[in-house]
Amino acid sequence: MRLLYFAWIRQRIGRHEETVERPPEVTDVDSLIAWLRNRGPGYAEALKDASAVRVAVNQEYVPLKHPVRDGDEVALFPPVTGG
Amino acid sequence: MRLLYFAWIRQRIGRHEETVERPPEVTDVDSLIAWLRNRGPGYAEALKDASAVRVAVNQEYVPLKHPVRDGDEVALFPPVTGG
Amino acid sequence: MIRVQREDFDCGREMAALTRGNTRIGGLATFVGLVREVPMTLEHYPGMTERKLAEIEDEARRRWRLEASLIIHRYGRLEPGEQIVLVATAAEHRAAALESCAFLIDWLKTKAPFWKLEETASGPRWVEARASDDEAAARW
Amino acid sequence: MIRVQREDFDCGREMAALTRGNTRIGGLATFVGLVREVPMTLEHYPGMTERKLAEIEDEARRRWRLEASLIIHRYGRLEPGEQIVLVATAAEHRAAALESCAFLIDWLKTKAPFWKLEETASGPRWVEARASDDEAAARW
Repeated sequence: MRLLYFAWIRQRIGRHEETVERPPEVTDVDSLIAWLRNRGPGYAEALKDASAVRVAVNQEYVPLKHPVRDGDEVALFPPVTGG
Repeated sequence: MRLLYFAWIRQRIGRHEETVERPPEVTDVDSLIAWLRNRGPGYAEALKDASAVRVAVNQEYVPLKHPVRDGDEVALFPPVTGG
Repeated sequence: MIRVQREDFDCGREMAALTRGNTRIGGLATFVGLVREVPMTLEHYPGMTERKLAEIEDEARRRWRLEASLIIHRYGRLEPGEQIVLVATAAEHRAAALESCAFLIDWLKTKAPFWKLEETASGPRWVEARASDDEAAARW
Repeated sequence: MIRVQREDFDCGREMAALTRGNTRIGGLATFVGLVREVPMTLEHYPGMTERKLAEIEDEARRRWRLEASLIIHRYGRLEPGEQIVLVATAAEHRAAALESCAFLIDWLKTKAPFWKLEETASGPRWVEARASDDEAAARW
Protein backbone atom coordinates (compact mmCIF):
# COMPACT_ATOMS: atom_id res chain seq x y z
CA MET A 1 0.00 0.00 0.00
CA ARG A 2 1.10 3.53 -0.77
CA LEU A 3 0.33 5.88 2.11
CA LEU A 4 0.14 9.65 1.68
CA TYR A 5 -0.11 12.28 4.41
CA PHE A 6 -1.04 15.95 4.06
CA ALA A 7 -1.03 19.17 6.10
CA TRP A 8 -0.63 18.74 9.88
CA ILE A 9 -0.96 14.97 9.63
CA ARG A 10 2.08 14.99 7.33
CA GLN A 11 3.93 17.32 9.71
CA ARG A 12 3.22 15.23 12.81
CA ILE A 13 4.10 11.95 11.11
CA GLY A 14 7.17 13.65 9.67
CA ARG A 15 6.87 12.31 6.16
CA HIS A 16 4.78 12.90 3.07
CA GLU A 17 4.55 9.34 1.82
CA GLU A 18 5.65 5.78 2.41
CA THR A 19 5.01 2.35 0.97
CA VAL A 20 4.13 -0.39 3.44
CA GLU A 21 3.31 -4.08 3.32
CA ARG A 22 -0.28 -4.45 4.43
CA PRO A 23 -0.38 -6.54 7.65
CA PRO A 24 -3.16 -9.18 7.67
CA GLU A 25 -5.10 -7.40 10.44
CA VAL A 26 -5.41 -4.23 8.31
CA THR A 27 -8.57 -4.72 6.27
CA ASP A 28 -10.20 -1.30 6.32
CA VAL A 29 -9.37 2.34 6.97
CA ASP A 30 -10.24 1.99 10.64
CA SER A 31 -7.81 -0.89 11.23
CA LEU A 32 -5.17 0.87 9.13
CA ILE A 33 -5.37 3.94 11.38
CA ALA A 34 -5.19 1.73 14.51
CA TRP A 35 -2.12 -0.03 13.12
CA LEU A 36 -0.44 3.25 12.13
CA ARG A 37 -0.92 4.70 15.63
CA ASN A 38 1.48 2.03 16.92
CA ARG A 39 4.23 2.95 14.48
CA GLY A 40 5.57 5.74 16.69
CA PRO A 41 4.71 8.84 18.74
CA GLY A 42 4.35 11.04 15.61
CA TYR A 43 1.77 8.68 14.16
CA ALA A 44 -0.04 8.39 17.48
CA GLU A 45 -0.19 12.18 17.80
CA ALA A 46 -1.27 12.71 14.18
CA LEU A 47 -4.02 10.12 14.27
CA LYS A 48 -5.20 10.25 17.89
CA ASP A 49 -8.59 11.73 16.93
CA ALA A 50 -9.95 9.75 13.98
CA SER A 51 -12.88 12.19 13.66
CA ALA A 52 -10.38 14.89 12.60
CA VAL A 53 -8.94 12.65 9.87
CA ARG A 54 -10.29 12.49 6.33
CA VAL A 55 -9.38 9.55 4.12
CA ALA A 56 -9.16 8.98 0.39
CA VAL A 57 -8.57 5.53 -1.11
CA ASN A 58 -7.37 5.69 -4.68
CA GLN A 59 -8.21 9.41 -4.69
CA GLU A 60 -11.84 9.00 -3.63
CA TYR A 61 -13.14 10.10 -0.24
CA VAL A 62 -14.17 7.08 1.81
CA PRO A 63 -15.64 6.40 5.27
CA LEU A 64 -13.66 4.67 8.03
CA LYS A 65 -15.28 1.32 7.25
CA HIS A 66 -14.02 1.33 3.66
CA PRO A 67 -11.80 -1.70 2.81
CA VAL A 68 -8.14 -1.24 1.98
CA ARG A 69 -6.26 -3.68 -0.26
CA ASP A 70 -2.71 -4.33 -1.39
CA GLY A 71 -1.77 -1.80 -4.02
CA ASP A 72 -4.21 0.86 -2.81
CA GLU A 73 -3.18 4.49 -2.55
CA VAL A 74 -4.45 5.62 0.86
CA ALA A 75 -4.25 9.29 1.81
CA LEU A 76 -4.86 10.67 5.32
CA PHE A 77 -5.40 14.37 5.85
CA PRO A 78 -7.39 16.96 7.82
CA PRO A 79 -10.63 18.49 6.47
CA VAL A 80 -9.82 20.50 3.33
CA THR A 81 -9.55 24.29 3.39
CA GLY A 82 -8.94 25.42 -0.18
CA GLY A 83 -10.77 27.95 -2.32
CA MET B 1 -42.29 71.28 -18.14
CA ARG B 2 -39.50 69.39 -19.87
CA LEU B 3 -40.76 66.18 -21.44
CA LEU B 4 -38.42 63.32 -22.38
CA TYR B 5 -39.28 60.21 -24.41
CA PHE B 6 -37.27 57.01 -24.75
CA ALA B 7 -37.19 53.82 -26.84
CA TRP B 8 -40.38 53.06 -28.82
CA ILE B 9 -42.27 55.88 -27.14
CA ARG B 10 -39.63 58.27 -28.49
CA GLN B 11 -39.86 56.66 -31.93
CA ARG B 12 -43.66 56.82 -32.13
CA ILE B 13 -43.82 60.40 -30.88
CA GLY B 14 -40.99 61.25 -33.27
CA ARG B 15 -38.93 63.32 -30.89
CA HIS B 16 -36.65 62.81 -27.91
CA GLU B 17 -37.60 65.86 -25.89
CA GLU B 18 -39.70 68.98 -25.85
CA THR B 19 -40.54 71.78 -23.46
CA VAL B 20 -44.23 72.59 -22.98
CA GLU B 21 -46.31 75.05 -20.98
CA ARG B 22 -48.30 73.02 -18.47
CA PRO B 23 -52.03 73.47 -19.19
CA PRO B 24 -54.13 73.98 -16.04
CA GLU B 25 -55.93 70.65 -16.43
CA VAL B 26 -52.60 68.77 -16.27
CA THR B 27 -52.01 68.16 -12.58
CA ASP B 28 -50.64 64.65 -12.43
CA VAL B 29 -49.00 62.04 -14.68
CA ASP B 30 -52.38 60.59 -15.62
CA SER B 31 -53.78 63.89 -16.86
CA LEU B 32 -50.47 64.68 -18.61
CA ILE B 33 -50.73 61.43 -20.60
CA ALA B 34 -54.38 62.15 -21.47
CA TRP B 35 -53.42 65.64 -22.67
CA LEU B 36 -50.42 64.34 -24.69
CA ARG B 37 -52.60 61.76 -26.49
CA ASN B 38 -54.46 64.66 -28.11
CA ARG B 39 -51.32 66.25 -29.49
CA GLY B 40 -51.26 64.04 -32.60
CA PRO B 41 -51.48 60.50 -33.94
CA GLY B 42 -47.86 59.67 -32.94
CA TYR B 43 -48.61 60.63 -29.32
CA ALA B 44 -51.89 58.73 -29.36
CA GLU B 45 -50.18 55.63 -30.70
CA ALA B 46 -47.24 55.88 -28.28
CA LEU B 47 -49.40 56.38 -25.20
CA LYS B 48 -52.53 54.40 -26.01
CA ASP B 49 -51.82 51.80 -23.34
CA ALA B 50 -50.85 53.60 -20.15
CA SER B 51 -50.01 50.26 -18.49
CA ALA B 52 -47.07 49.90 -20.92
CA VAL B 53 -45.71 53.33 -20.01
CA ARG B 54 -43.27 53.97 -17.18
CA VAL B 55 -42.84 57.48 -15.84
CA ALA B 56 -40.07 59.32 -14.03
CA VAL B 57 -40.56 62.80 -12.59
CA ASN B 58 -37.29 64.57 -11.91
CA GLN B 59 -35.51 61.26 -12.50
CA GLU B 60 -37.48 59.27 -9.93
CA TYR B 61 -39.96 56.55 -10.90
CA VAL B 62 -43.49 57.63 -9.99
CA PRO B 63 -47.00 56.16 -10.21
CA LEU B 64 -49.67 57.60 -12.52
CA LYS B 65 -51.22 59.59 -9.68
CA HIS B 66 -48.00 61.49 -9.00
CA PRO B 67 -48.41 65.29 -9.34
CA VAL B 68 -46.58 67.22 -12.07
CA ARG B 69 -45.59 70.85 -11.66
CA ASP B 70 -44.15 73.64 -13.76
CA GLY B 71 -40.43 73.12 -14.17
CA ASP B 72 -40.59 69.33 -13.69
CA GLU B 73 -38.60 66.99 -15.91
CA VAL B 74 -41.07 64.27 -16.89
CA ALA B 75 -39.82 61.20 -18.78
CA LEU B 76 -42.07 58.63 -20.46
CA PHE B 77 -40.66 55.28 -21.53
CA PRO B 78 -41.36 51.53 -21.76
CA PRO B 79 -40.24 49.10 -19.03
CA VAL B 80 -36.44 49.08 -18.87
CA THR B 81 -34.38 46.27 -20.44
CA GLY B 82 -30.74 46.97 -19.61
CA GLY B 83 -28.12 44.78 -17.99
CA MET C 1 -18.18 53.29 -8.11
CA ILE C 2 -20.36 53.56 -11.19
CA ARG C 3 -19.59 54.39 -14.81
CA VAL C 4 -21.85 54.81 -17.82
CA GLN C 5 -19.88 54.89 -21.03
CA ARG C 6 -19.88 54.17 -24.74
CA GLU C 7 -16.39 52.57 -24.72
CA ASP C 8 -15.56 48.98 -23.91
CA PHE C 9 -13.90 48.09 -20.58
CA ASP C 10 -11.10 45.75 -19.56
CA CYS C 11 -12.42 43.32 -16.92
CA GLY C 12 -9.00 42.24 -15.75
CA ARG C 13 -7.83 45.80 -15.23
CA GLU C 14 -11.04 46.82 -13.45
CA MET C 15 -10.91 43.81 -11.14
CA ALA C 16 -7.25 44.39 -10.30
CA ALA C 17 -7.91 48.08 -9.59
CA LEU C 18 -10.84 47.21 -7.35
CA THR C 19 -8.88 44.92 -5.05
CA ARG C 20 -5.39 46.44 -5.22
CA GLY C 21 -3.89 47.34 -1.87
CA ASN C 22 -6.84 46.09 0.19
CA THR C 23 -5.81 42.86 1.87
CA ARG C 24 -9.06 42.67 3.81
CA ILE C 25 -10.62 41.37 0.57
CA GLY C 26 -10.95 37.58 0.44
CA GLY C 27 -13.47 37.29 -2.38
CA LEU C 28 -14.29 39.16 -5.58
CA ALA C 29 -17.45 38.29 -7.51
CA THR C 30 -18.14 39.66 -10.95
CA PHE C 31 -20.82 39.40 -13.58
CA VAL C 32 -20.39 40.41 -17.21
CA GLY C 33 -23.36 40.74 -19.54
CA LEU C 34 -22.62 40.13 -23.22
CA VAL C 35 -24.47 40.77 -26.47
CA ARG C 36 -26.02 37.54 -27.78
CA GLU C 37 -26.51 36.60 -31.43
CA VAL C 38 -27.52 39.96 -32.96
CA PRO C 39 -26.19 43.53 -32.85
CA MET C 40 -28.08 45.94 -30.63
CA THR C 41 -28.23 49.58 -29.68
CA LEU C 42 -28.55 50.49 -26.02
CA GLU C 43 -30.43 53.71 -25.33
CA HIS C 44 -30.39 55.22 -21.86
CA TYR C 45 -31.52 58.23 -19.84
CA PRO C 46 -28.38 60.26 -19.09
CA GLY C 47 -28.50 61.65 -15.58
CA MET C 48 -31.17 59.29 -14.30
CA THR C 49 -29.03 56.29 -15.27
CA GLU C 50 -26.11 57.39 -13.13
CA ARG C 51 -28.45 58.27 -10.31
CA LYS C 52 -30.22 54.91 -10.35
CA LEU C 53 -26.99 52.92 -10.58
CA ALA C 54 -25.57 54.86 -7.63
CA GLU C 55 -28.75 54.19 -5.63
CA ILE C 56 -28.58 50.47 -6.40
CA GLU C 57 -24.92 50.35 -5.41
CA ASP C 58 -25.71 52.22 -2.17
CA GLU C 59 -28.45 49.71 -1.41
CA ALA C 60 -26.00 46.81 -1.88
CA ARG C 61 -23.56 48.49 0.48
CA ARG C 62 -26.27 48.90 3.07
CA ARG C 63 -27.22 45.23 2.86
CA TRP C 64 -23.74 43.67 2.72
CA ARG C 65 -20.41 44.69 4.20
CA LEU C 66 -18.45 45.29 1.01
CA GLU C 67 -14.86 46.37 0.68
CA ALA C 68 -15.32 47.58 -2.91
CA SER C 69 -17.92 47.64 -5.67
CA LEU C 70 -18.15 48.70 -9.28
CA ILE C 71 -20.86 48.94 -11.93
CA ILE C 72 -19.95 49.79 -15.52
CA HIS C 73 -22.76 49.93 -18.09
CA ARG C 74 -22.28 50.73 -21.75
CA TYR C 75 -24.65 52.40 -24.20
CA GLY C 76 -24.65 52.84 -27.98
CA ARG C 77 -24.35 50.21 -30.69
CA LEU C 78 -22.80 46.86 -29.73
CA GLU C 79 -21.93 43.79 -31.80
CA PRO C 80 -22.57 40.19 -30.72
CA GLY C 81 -19.96 39.08 -28.19
CA GLU C 82 -19.34 42.62 -26.96
CA GLN C 83 -19.51 43.41 -23.26
CA ILE C 84 -22.56 45.37 -22.07
CA VAL C 85 -22.21 45.53 -18.31
CA LEU C 86 -19.77 44.68 -15.54
CA VAL C 87 -20.81 44.29 -11.92
CA ALA C 88 -18.08 43.56 -9.39
CA THR C 89 -18.23 43.27 -5.60
CA ALA C 90 -15.45 42.51 -3.15
CA ALA C 91 -15.79 41.47 0.47
CA GLU C 92 -13.93 39.71 3.26
CA HIS C 93 -15.78 36.47 2.62
CA ARG C 94 -17.32 35.01 -0.48
CA ALA C 95 -21.01 34.94 0.51
CA ALA C 96 -21.29 38.73 0.69
CA ALA C 97 -19.47 39.15 -2.63
CA LEU C 98 -21.52 36.51 -4.48
CA GLU C 99 -24.89 37.59 -3.10
CA SER C 100 -24.39 41.32 -3.62
CA CYS C 101 -23.15 40.72 -7.17
CA ALA C 102 -26.34 38.79 -8.04
CA PHE C 103 -28.41 41.46 -6.27
CA LEU C 104 -26.82 44.28 -8.25
CA ILE C 105 -27.40 42.73 -11.65
CA ASP C 106 -30.96 41.70 -10.72
CA TRP C 107 -31.87 45.19 -9.54
CA LEU C 108 -30.05 46.91 -12.36
CA LYS C 109 -32.08 44.89 -14.88
CA THR C 110 -35.39 46.25 -13.62
CA LYS C 111 -34.41 49.70 -12.30
CA ALA C 112 -31.70 51.23 -14.49
CA PRO C 113 -33.18 53.19 -17.44
CA PHE C 114 -31.71 51.34 -20.42
CA TRP C 115 -33.55 50.03 -23.48
CA LYS C 116 -32.25 47.54 -26.02
CA LEU C 117 -33.05 47.76 -29.72
CA GLU C 118 -32.02 44.51 -31.41
CA GLU C 119 -31.20 44.25 -35.12
CA THR C 120 -32.98 40.98 -35.80
CA ALA C 121 -33.15 39.26 -39.19
CA SER C 122 -36.70 40.58 -39.59
CA GLY C 123 -35.76 44.16 -38.68
CA PRO C 124 -35.19 46.25 -35.57
CA ARG C 125 -37.05 45.08 -32.46
CA TRP C 126 -37.24 46.59 -28.97
CA VAL C 127 -36.43 43.94 -26.39
CA GLU C 128 -39.40 43.41 -24.08
CA ALA C 129 -39.11 43.39 -20.32
CA ARG C 130 -39.36 39.88 -18.90
CA ALA C 131 -41.52 38.84 -15.98
CA SER C 132 -38.65 36.62 -14.82
CA ASP C 133 -36.51 39.74 -14.34
CA ASP C 134 -39.15 41.28 -12.09
CA GLU C 135 -39.25 38.06 -10.09
CA ALA C 136 -35.47 37.97 -9.81
CA ALA C 137 -35.41 41.55 -8.55
CA ALA C 138 -38.29 40.94 -6.12
CA ARG C 139 -36.58 38.06 -4.31
CA TRP C 140 -34.05 40.42 -2.69
CA MET D 1 -11.71 23.28 -18.03
CA ILE D 2 -9.61 22.96 -14.88
CA ARG D 3 -6.07 23.99 -14.05
CA VAL D 4 -3.98 23.49 -10.93
CA GLN D 5 -0.86 25.60 -11.00
CA ARG D 6 1.75 27.43 -8.98
CA GLU D 7 1.76 30.51 -11.24
CA ASP D 8 -0.61 33.46 -11.07
CA PHE D 9 -3.36 33.88 -13.70
CA ASP D 10 -4.74 36.84 -15.63
CA CYS D 11 -8.50 37.09 -14.98
CA GLY D 12 -9.18 39.35 -17.93
CA ARG D 13 -7.40 37.05 -20.35
CA GLU D 14 -9.08 33.93 -18.97
CA MET D 15 -12.54 35.53 -19.15
CA ALA D 16 -11.99 36.74 -22.71
CA ALA D 17 -10.74 33.31 -23.80
CA LEU D 18 -13.75 31.63 -22.20
CA THR D 19 -16.34 33.65 -24.09
CA ARG D 20 -14.51 34.38 -27.34
CA GLY D 21 -16.37 33.33 -30.48
CA ASN D 22 -19.43 32.01 -28.64
CA THR D 23 -22.28 34.47 -29.17
CA ARG D 24 -24.75 32.21 -27.40
CA ILE D 25 -23.21 33.50 -24.15
CA GLY D 26 -25.23 36.28 -22.50
CA GLY D 27 -23.73 36.13 -19.01
CA LEU D 28 -20.35 35.36 -17.48
CA ALA D 29 -20.05 35.03 -13.71
CA THR D 30 -16.70 34.79 -11.97
CA PHE D 31 -15.39 34.45 -8.46
CA VAL D 32 -11.82 35.16 -7.43
CA GLY D 33 -10.51 34.12 -4.02
CA LEU D 34 -7.68 36.26 -2.66
CA VAL D 35 -5.16 35.90 0.18
CA ARG D 36 -6.21 38.02 3.16
CA GLU D 37 -3.87 39.74 5.62
CA VAL D 38 -1.12 37.13 6.02
CA PRO D 39 1.05 35.05 3.66
CA MET D 40 0.07 31.42 3.30
CA THR D 41 1.19 28.20 1.70
CA LEU D 42 -1.33 26.07 -0.11
CA GLU D 43 -0.62 22.36 -0.03
CA HIS D 44 -2.62 20.02 -2.25
CA TYR D 45 -2.92 16.39 -3.34
CA PRO D 46 -1.66 16.26 -6.94
CA GLY D 47 -3.80 13.92 -9.00
CA MET D 48 -6.74 13.86 -6.65
CA THR D 49 -7.04 17.65 -6.86
CA GLU D 50 -7.44 17.63 -10.64
CA ARG D 51 -9.84 14.72 -10.39
CA LYS D 52 -12.06 16.39 -7.78
CA LEU D 53 -12.12 19.73 -9.59
CA ALA D 54 -13.11 17.98 -12.82
CA GLU D 55 -15.88 16.10 -10.97
CA ILE D 56 -17.21 19.30 -9.46
CA GLU D 57 -17.16 21.02 -12.84
CA ASP D 58 -18.97 18.04 -14.40
CA GLU D 59 -21.61 18.24 -11.69
CA ALA D 60 -22.18 21.94 -12.44
CA ARG D 61 -22.58 21.15 -16.13
CA ARG D 62 -25.12 18.47 -15.29
CA ARG D 63 -27.16 20.86 -13.16
CA TRP D 64 -27.00 23.98 -15.37
CA ARG D 65 -26.80 24.47 -19.12
CA LEU D 66 -23.43 26.15 -19.38
CA GLU D 67 -21.68 27.34 -22.50
CA ALA D 68 -18.26 27.41 -20.83
CA SER D 69 -16.65 26.93 -17.44
CA LEU D 70 -13.22 27.24 -15.88
CA ILE D 71 -11.62 26.52 -12.53
CA ILE D 72 -8.04 27.59 -11.83
CA HIS D 73 -6.61 26.87 -8.38
CA ARG D 74 -3.09 27.77 -7.30
CA TYR D 75 -0.82 26.08 -4.78
CA GLY D 76 2.46 27.03 -3.14
CA ARG D 77 3.34 30.15 -1.15
CA LEU D 78 1.16 33.23 -1.71
CA GLU D 79 1.39 36.76 -0.37
CA PRO D 80 -1.57 38.85 0.89
CA GLY D 81 -3.57 40.20 -2.06
CA GLU D 82 -2.50 37.37 -4.36
CA GLN D 83 -5.10 35.41 -6.28
CA ILE D 84 -5.78 31.85 -5.06
CA VAL D 85 -8.64 30.63 -7.19
CA LEU D 86 -10.72 31.62 -10.20
CA VAL D 87 -14.12 30.13 -10.96
CA ALA D 88 -15.88 31.27 -14.13
CA THR D 89 -19.12 30.10 -15.72
CA ALA D 90 -20.81 31.33 -18.87
CA ALA D 91 -24.39 30.70 -19.97
CA GLU D 92 -27.11 32.10 -22.19
CA HIS D 93 -28.77 33.83 -19.26
CA ARG D 94 -27.45 35.20 -16.03
CA ALA D 95 -29.20 32.94 -13.51
CA ALA D 96 -27.38 29.80 -14.69
CA ALA D 97 -24.03 31.60 -14.71
CA LEU D 98 -24.47 33.18 -11.26
CA GLU D 99 -25.84 30.08 -9.56
CA SER D 100 -23.30 27.65 -11.01
CA CYS D 101 -20.44 29.98 -10.10
CA ALA D 102 -21.57 30.07 -6.46
CA PHE D 103 -22.10 26.30 -6.55
CA LEU D 104 -18.58 25.66 -7.87
CA ILE D 105 -16.82 27.71 -5.22
CA ASP D 106 -19.01 26.29 -2.44
CA TRP D 107 -18.31 22.70 -3.47
CA LEU D 108 -14.67 23.32 -4.19
CA LYS D 109 -14.21 24.67 -0.65
CA THR D 110 -15.33 21.43 0.94
CA LYS D 111 -14.31 18.84 -1.66
CA ALA D 112 -11.04 19.86 -3.33
CA PRO D 113 -7.99 18.56 -1.42
CA PHE D 114 -6.19 21.79 -0.53
CA TRP D 115 -4.88 22.87 2.85
CA LYS D 116 -3.83 26.37 3.90
CA LEU D 117 -0.92 27.04 6.23
CA GLU D 118 -1.02 30.69 7.33
CA GLU D 119 2.01 32.60 8.54
CA THR D 120 0.38 34.40 11.44
CA ALA D 121 2.18 36.80 13.79
CA SER D 122 2.31 34.01 16.39
CA GLY D 123 3.71 31.44 13.96
CA PRO D 124 2.45 29.07 11.27
CA ARG D 125 -1.13 27.92 11.70
CA TRP D 126 -3.19 25.46 9.66
CA VAL D 127 -6.49 27.03 8.68
CA GLU D 128 -9.38 25.07 10.16
CA ALA D 129 -12.36 23.93 8.12
CA ARG D 130 -15.44 26.03 8.86
CA ALA D 131 -18.90 24.65 9.58
CA SER D 132 -20.32 27.50 7.47
CA ASP D 133 -18.50 26.08 4.45
CA ASP D 134 -20.15 22.69 4.97
CA GLU D 135 -23.52 24.43 5.22
CA ALA D 136 -22.87 26.44 2.04
CA ALA D 137 -21.95 23.27 0.16
CA ALA D 138 -24.95 21.36 1.53
CA ARG D 139 -27.54 23.86 0.27
CA TRP D 140 -26.95 22.82 -3.35
